[in-house]
Amino acid sequence: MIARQPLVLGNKSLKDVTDDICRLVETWPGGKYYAALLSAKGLFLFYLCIQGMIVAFGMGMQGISHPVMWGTDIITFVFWIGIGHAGTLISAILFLFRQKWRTAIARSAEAMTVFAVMTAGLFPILHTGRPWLAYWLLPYPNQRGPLWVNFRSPLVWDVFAVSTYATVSMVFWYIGLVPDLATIRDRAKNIWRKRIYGALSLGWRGTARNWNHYEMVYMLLAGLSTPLVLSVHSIVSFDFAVAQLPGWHTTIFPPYFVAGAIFSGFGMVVTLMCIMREVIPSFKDYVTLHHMENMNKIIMTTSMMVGYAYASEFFVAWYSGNPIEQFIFVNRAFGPFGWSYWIMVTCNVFIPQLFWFKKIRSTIVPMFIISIFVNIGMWFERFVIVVTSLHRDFLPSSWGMWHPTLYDTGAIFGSFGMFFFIFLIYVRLLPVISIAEVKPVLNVGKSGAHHG
Amino acid sequence: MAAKKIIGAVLGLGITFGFCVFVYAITNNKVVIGYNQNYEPTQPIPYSHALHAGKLGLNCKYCHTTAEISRHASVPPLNVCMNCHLTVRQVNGKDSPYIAQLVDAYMNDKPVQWQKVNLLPDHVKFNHAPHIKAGKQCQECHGPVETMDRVKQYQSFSMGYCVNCHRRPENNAPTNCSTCHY
Amino acid sequence: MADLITKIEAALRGPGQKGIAGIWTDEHKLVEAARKTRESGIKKFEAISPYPLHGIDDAMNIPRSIIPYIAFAAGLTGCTFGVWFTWWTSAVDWPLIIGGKPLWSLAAFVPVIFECTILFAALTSVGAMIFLNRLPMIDPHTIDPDLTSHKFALFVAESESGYDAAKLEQLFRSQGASDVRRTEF
Amino acid sequence: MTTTENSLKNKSPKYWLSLEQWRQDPDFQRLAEQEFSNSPLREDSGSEGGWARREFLKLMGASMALASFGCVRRPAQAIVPYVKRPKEIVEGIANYYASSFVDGGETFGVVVTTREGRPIHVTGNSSHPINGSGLSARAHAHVLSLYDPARLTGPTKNLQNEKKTNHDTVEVTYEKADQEIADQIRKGKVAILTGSIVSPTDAEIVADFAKGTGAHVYTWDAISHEHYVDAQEHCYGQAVAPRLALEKAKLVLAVNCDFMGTWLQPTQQMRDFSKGRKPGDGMNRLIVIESLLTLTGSNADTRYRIRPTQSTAVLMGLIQELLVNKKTSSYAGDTSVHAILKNYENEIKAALPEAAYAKIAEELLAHKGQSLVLGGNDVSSQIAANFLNSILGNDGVTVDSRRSPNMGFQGKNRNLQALIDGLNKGEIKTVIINNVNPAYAAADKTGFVEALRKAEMAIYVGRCKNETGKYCDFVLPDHHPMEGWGDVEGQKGVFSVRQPTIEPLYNSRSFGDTLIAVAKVGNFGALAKADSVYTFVKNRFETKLHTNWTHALQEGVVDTVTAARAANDSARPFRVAALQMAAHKATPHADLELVLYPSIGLRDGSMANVPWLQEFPDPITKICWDNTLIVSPKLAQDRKICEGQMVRVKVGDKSVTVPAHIQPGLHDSTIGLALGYGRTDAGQVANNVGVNAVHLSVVRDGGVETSGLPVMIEPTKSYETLANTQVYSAMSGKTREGIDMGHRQIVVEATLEQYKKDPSANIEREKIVSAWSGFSYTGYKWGMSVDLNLCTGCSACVIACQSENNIATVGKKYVSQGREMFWVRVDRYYVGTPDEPDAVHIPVMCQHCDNAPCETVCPVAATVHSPEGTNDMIYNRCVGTRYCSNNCPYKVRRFNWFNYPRMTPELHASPMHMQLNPEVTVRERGVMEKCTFCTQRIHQAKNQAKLEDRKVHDGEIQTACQSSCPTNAIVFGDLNDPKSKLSQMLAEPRYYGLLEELNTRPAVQYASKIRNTDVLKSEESPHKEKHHEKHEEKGGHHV
Repeated sequence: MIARQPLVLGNKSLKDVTDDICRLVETWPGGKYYAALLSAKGLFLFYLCIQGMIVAFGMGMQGISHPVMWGTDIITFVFWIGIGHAGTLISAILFLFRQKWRTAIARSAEAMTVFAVMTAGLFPILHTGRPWLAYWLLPYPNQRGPLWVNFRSPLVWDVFAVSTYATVSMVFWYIGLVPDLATIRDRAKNIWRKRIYGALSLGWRGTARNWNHYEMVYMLLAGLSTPLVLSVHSIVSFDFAVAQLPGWHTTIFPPYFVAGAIFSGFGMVVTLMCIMREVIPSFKDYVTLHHMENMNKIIMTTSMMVGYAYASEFFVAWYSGNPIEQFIFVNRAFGPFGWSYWIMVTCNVFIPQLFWFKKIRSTIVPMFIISIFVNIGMWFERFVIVVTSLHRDFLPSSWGMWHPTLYDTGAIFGSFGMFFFIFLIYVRLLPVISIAEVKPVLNVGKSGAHHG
Repeated sequence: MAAKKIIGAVLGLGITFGFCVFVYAITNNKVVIGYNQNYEPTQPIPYSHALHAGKLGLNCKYCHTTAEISRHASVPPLNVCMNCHLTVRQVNGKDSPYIAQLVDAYMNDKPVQWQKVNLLPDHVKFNHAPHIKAGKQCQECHGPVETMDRVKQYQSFSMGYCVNCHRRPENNAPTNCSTCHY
Repeated sequence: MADLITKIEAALRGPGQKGIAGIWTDEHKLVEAARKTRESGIKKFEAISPYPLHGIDDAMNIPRSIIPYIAFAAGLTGCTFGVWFTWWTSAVDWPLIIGGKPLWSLAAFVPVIFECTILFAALTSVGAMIFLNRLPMIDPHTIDPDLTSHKFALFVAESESGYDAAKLEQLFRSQGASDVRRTEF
Repeated sequence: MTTTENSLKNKSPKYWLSLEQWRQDPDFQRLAEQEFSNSPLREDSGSEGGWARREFLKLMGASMALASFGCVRRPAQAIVPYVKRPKEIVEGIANYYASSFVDGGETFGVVVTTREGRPIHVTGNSSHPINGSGLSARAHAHVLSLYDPARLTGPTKNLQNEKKTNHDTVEVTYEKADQEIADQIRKGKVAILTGSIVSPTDAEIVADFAKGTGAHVYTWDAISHEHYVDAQEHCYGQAVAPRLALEKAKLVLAVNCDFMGTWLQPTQQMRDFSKGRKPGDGMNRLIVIESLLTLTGSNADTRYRIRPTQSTAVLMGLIQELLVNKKTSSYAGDTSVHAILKNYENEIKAALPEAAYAKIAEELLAHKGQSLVLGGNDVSSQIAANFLNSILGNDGVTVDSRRSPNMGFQGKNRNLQALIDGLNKGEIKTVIINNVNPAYAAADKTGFVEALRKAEMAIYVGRCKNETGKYCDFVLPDHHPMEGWGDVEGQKGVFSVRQPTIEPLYNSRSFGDTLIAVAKVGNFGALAKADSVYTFVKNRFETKLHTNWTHALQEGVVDTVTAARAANDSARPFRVAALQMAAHKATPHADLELVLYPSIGLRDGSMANVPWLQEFPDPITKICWDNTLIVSPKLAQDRKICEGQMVRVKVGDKSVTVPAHIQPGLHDSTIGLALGYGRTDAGQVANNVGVNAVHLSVVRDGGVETSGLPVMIEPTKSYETLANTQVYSAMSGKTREGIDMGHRQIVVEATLEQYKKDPSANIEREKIVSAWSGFSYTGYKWGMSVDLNLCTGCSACVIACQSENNIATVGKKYVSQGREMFWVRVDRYYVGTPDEPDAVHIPVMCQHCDNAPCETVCPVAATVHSPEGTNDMIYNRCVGTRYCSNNCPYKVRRFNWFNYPRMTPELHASPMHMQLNPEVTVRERGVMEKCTFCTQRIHQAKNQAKLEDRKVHDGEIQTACQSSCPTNAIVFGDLNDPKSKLSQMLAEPRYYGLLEELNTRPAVQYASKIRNTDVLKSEESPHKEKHHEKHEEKGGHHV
């Protein structure tokens, strides 16, 4: 049997763990943090202006036009939804598989999920022509007869899937937070701090009976989240797969999207964890290189799955004998947007293969760079799917191009501002590592220690 | 503890029940939010339907001539008013200032700007003619106009109002969207 | 203002039970102590820990949680609701011809039904957990603030049959409790 | 204000929606008042002409449906009923008036649809012998020119300084103007400059006026057909513009003659040509030999490319083949003819291969008396064409010069030159200009302006103060044709009424009435005793034509030549001496030859300020909002010209700089440039759109030459984005990146032979297995058929649809971003090589698929199917996810990316909104829109049927595109009615669904295009590389 790596380094006691993790919430941050927060906030405000202009004047501010009716907003929506998958996946699937190494990263991954879904969720609303009426996508009782929604539309499925996913992820994340919030409450000196965290912790006391129900519900949520997380990206992929457009109308899309989502999600987690390890040195004991390496292995695996999907799409297009289908795929790789295809393939398939080298997958700088490439590649994957399929479809008379504007770039980068702004606030307000989950695995992998 | 539970249960059931009633009322047009039901603007000339249609018993279509053939029932042109008011100038034996106002407008070619009471948005294409052809009484939608001194919007004219009537099997009316929206 | 909040808090705070508590710093000793306490004839008592303890359910004879059954029922309800709702709205309440597809296109409704199932199950099981754990509690009585950090405790209420403060204190101390105190919980 | 009103006003309303209303906020009140007064004709705008405005307000009546653009809520709206309702008006029901429209000599019988007194739409008058129910894009657009914001609102006087430049414009009264004009006219030396007058009444009035004042009448047309008429005079001694009796022609040979696009009466000619287009025995055949790719050329069965200056040579070659080689005619022995042919020998050889002459000549011989040869826009080729027609016995049969020739097209450039000379020499002191614009459209426009400044007084009568009007002393507003009385005799013996359909919007007066008024003031001859144009017109119909006036008004036309038109006439003797005029002139060919051609949308530029026409995609180039230098792919390659590159075009010492467009099918030594653009004083829409190239044309012997001009081109370094509505034009082959597009069944073509063997030739049908049976339609099931064999691509349907359905124009910037809003587009594809392609046209509107992909994906059910088989779009439910458009394989859905009236206010300026059809919702920003099969017309017919307790008759519903189509290529009807015309047509095996392999089951079916030729271009050179793609993509869709 291979010797197990310790999950927490530095021979910590229970109190050390509590102190280490709570310190971030209980002390004032330094200048670096404020600088990061302000720049994220600046980007966020810029984002609000961009989206405000689009709402004020119309979707035509962005580069989309006939026939490319979806562009940046939908691409970035799928991108963020994909990012949002790793959190629940790490939490739920790894939990079900009893992967103890998940404890260190689960909380931040879940938070990332929630914030990514929030960031993502704005896009489908804002991309509509009349966003102030986007609530019409909900089947609520109304005075129009009542008039319901079209349950055959993948966009309605999206509404259900994304809102369910957002709700369940948020609940999952929050339920995980409850005992830790109680810890912070009990450590609080300030009465208001005590009250606020007390209210958030629901008055948690940690009796054995509470833990009994708590563990059960946590496992149930994990069990429910697992099909949910798979369904969400499947349904997002249905947005494309259910359409009859060549390049979209493919049965491989659900697994391909899920693999891509896991891939991009882990990419983002690695990015965030690399930053967190640097910014908060004490976390190096909790988020160990061993953890990072594990994630990199998953990135490499899913990268190959995604690569397989790319290849199989081409094969199926060729095998189908459908000339328009064949054209779309050749056009993808060699048409006017061919560059985006090759960016995608390079970033998603070739670059992650560097993780075959142990040196690379266990060194922070290269893995950080690769994770950024993964993020870029996955954005372009959605770009390739959305834009290259739309711009040349059945009737050549309606073919056209897509030319981004300031409002496209603004929406992409601005959404990062929103995400990082929320994430940075979270880092200082809530425990970024699950205190209650780390403690039981404190001694895992330590020589001579009993398994707890 | 028991009392608390009972209160909680009653409260919970009450809220659920209330919600269901609300949903029912909204979707079946029992309760209307918005839509200006009962809107009753003042008119430049206080023409009384209660007097003309009620007391004098004029048929609606005597004035609203186009209702049977056109989309609009149309407010009558002043020459229709003048059919009678060329001679009728008095109310209760006294010269009426309002009739004088009407005659003045007619003589000077100055159209009267009536306040619109029943308003459908631009994207709704209602057509009076087929409804009258189907035997609908004006009062079904416009209410007892013959009793109104000042006309008000009697029904909500929400989409639900239209649809719930079209739906009734005895009306044999279409409910596809392009019936009204195009 | 602050006074008012304190007063409201006090009013909403549930009545604490008087009893005796023992505090440990080692989880294994606590589990052992819990077993001993139960064997000593105390049927109902509380074990407080900062994280779920391995073996405590067995030691305290806590039955398996019933939440899975609730979740299953809720999931079934959600599924039924989804089926009914999509059917009723699309095929009954206002049938519209869409894309030449059948009015009740079950295959197309599966995603919605599935999401309804998950949502109902997830929210109901969380609700059940909150309900069964008597949460939320407002400013509950705590024995020691470190119990959510690195200490463990057992608490036996006075109302419990067979309660004997002296005997319990002695039991706790013999099991390695670092502290025993009479308190409210 | 009466006391009652006051007291009412001071009370707060009982029900209110906003606090402003409740407080009786003055701002709010003002807004509420403006809600009503969005008419440009507010009563408070001055005393003068007030009566007209008030009249108009009354006419406006209860047309409040129009007033609420967007979502203004209560208490904004008022109802303003008529004071005295005219008998014929029922609010909500349209009135139809038969009238007519003249467009530079081309005449149309039209039916004007008015709602509450506003003309909103024009359709063809189906009982009119000239155009029938068909119209051109321009005829449709002329309804919007009524509401042109640039129109003159009253008579004005330009105060000019010593240098004769205008320093101020003042308003005058008609009385004052008439007095001053009459005083000036008394001094004598008067000239009237006018376009061809096709109105007998106007002709009479002008003649009377000329007699009374001693004025000279100078007739000049911006788009000249003088060579055609001159050649007739030379050859037959008759200065007529014969009618082309295409319905009798089995073989048409057009040499540089765009008779379907802009030559003479294109709408009538397309209509007549299409009558012989039925596939099968006796199907006619069109051979086109041309330099540019014109609309006619794109419809050719066989097409050859020549230089513009080779037109005569080609015709001479045919004469030689017929006379010398085949010795067919009595002229065969004429030595003078031989001498002329001898001189042409080299030219003939250079123009076309010998076999082509032999083949064409053989065909012409086979169709003696049943063919028609058409020459180009120069005298010599016209003479040669006339000679050929005489040889072949076509004169009197297909060339109708006596029975019912065209009455227009009499304008000559030498008349204008004479006027200029007269002014320069001081022989003319006073000029009255009727509606023509030589300062913009004359070849010698600067010379004209210089001469005009020498006049003592110039009076301009027209609708807008344009380039010419600004140099005149008096500018008198003319009625729009829809506002005044008139009559039209477009072709001899065909008298149409032009009746007003609206009270004049402004203080205007028709040209005839102006002359009468001036004559009265000055007591000039018989005209001083005349009453008005109306009495002239009525008199003509009642006493001269002996018709019932009411009947004439109802029918709109009195046709006195019905029988004569169908009959054949004897041939006129041909004066062989005329051939000398076509003798070969030994001028060497220039390296490059320029053709200045009138564009189909703008023609002479007179309606350039109508945004519909500016945004009208040229049927061939598909470019709008610009005139481009069209160059062939090979020339572009040789000279390294890219799409959109600015090119300096020099003819002699004159030059213009225009963006280039690479156009397949051009002769490689030919470049083309459209006229009608580059207006400077037309209004906000047209000013500085494109370049005015008219001064590049050459004046020779008083005549204007616009084709075959020797030209130099210099590509510059700058580029311009072209507003191209169709960037890709190939149905198969390879893209510019070399990617194989695969076979796509879009337009199916077959030769006549193939068709005869198998009527469904070349149509591939897929066997489709469906998972479900679909909805069964029991009542009506609306459908449409489009016969691609009849569709000429003229695109009249595009503007008809725009007019009927309130489709917004978006402007050049947004068209170049691909945001144009047309509900029906006419796709033009090229088949064959880029050098010698065939073109095909296919109108694509919403296909109303039974299994509509758009419906499935709409989350809010904003697009659903009706039980009558139409795909409905519910604008007010749409949230604008645009998913439907993504999933539409035909890409016929158009999205409102912006609030266009806000983003391009100049295209939506008041009073253009008065044209809006109240039956069709004006779409908000952020919603999708598309063709509805004119659902408002379906509703109207169904309601009418319901009121009359019957079913809708077949043919009762006509969609806007259908009713505009000159060739009746579009048929709409009930698919569930086996007796309907549509059902019977669809039984023909020639019909197929566009992309039917997707199982969308479209309700629109297309009939394959049958070419009367031996072999199709697509079969000749399958999958040849398309060079033109390379250049095309650059231009379009740049941001």
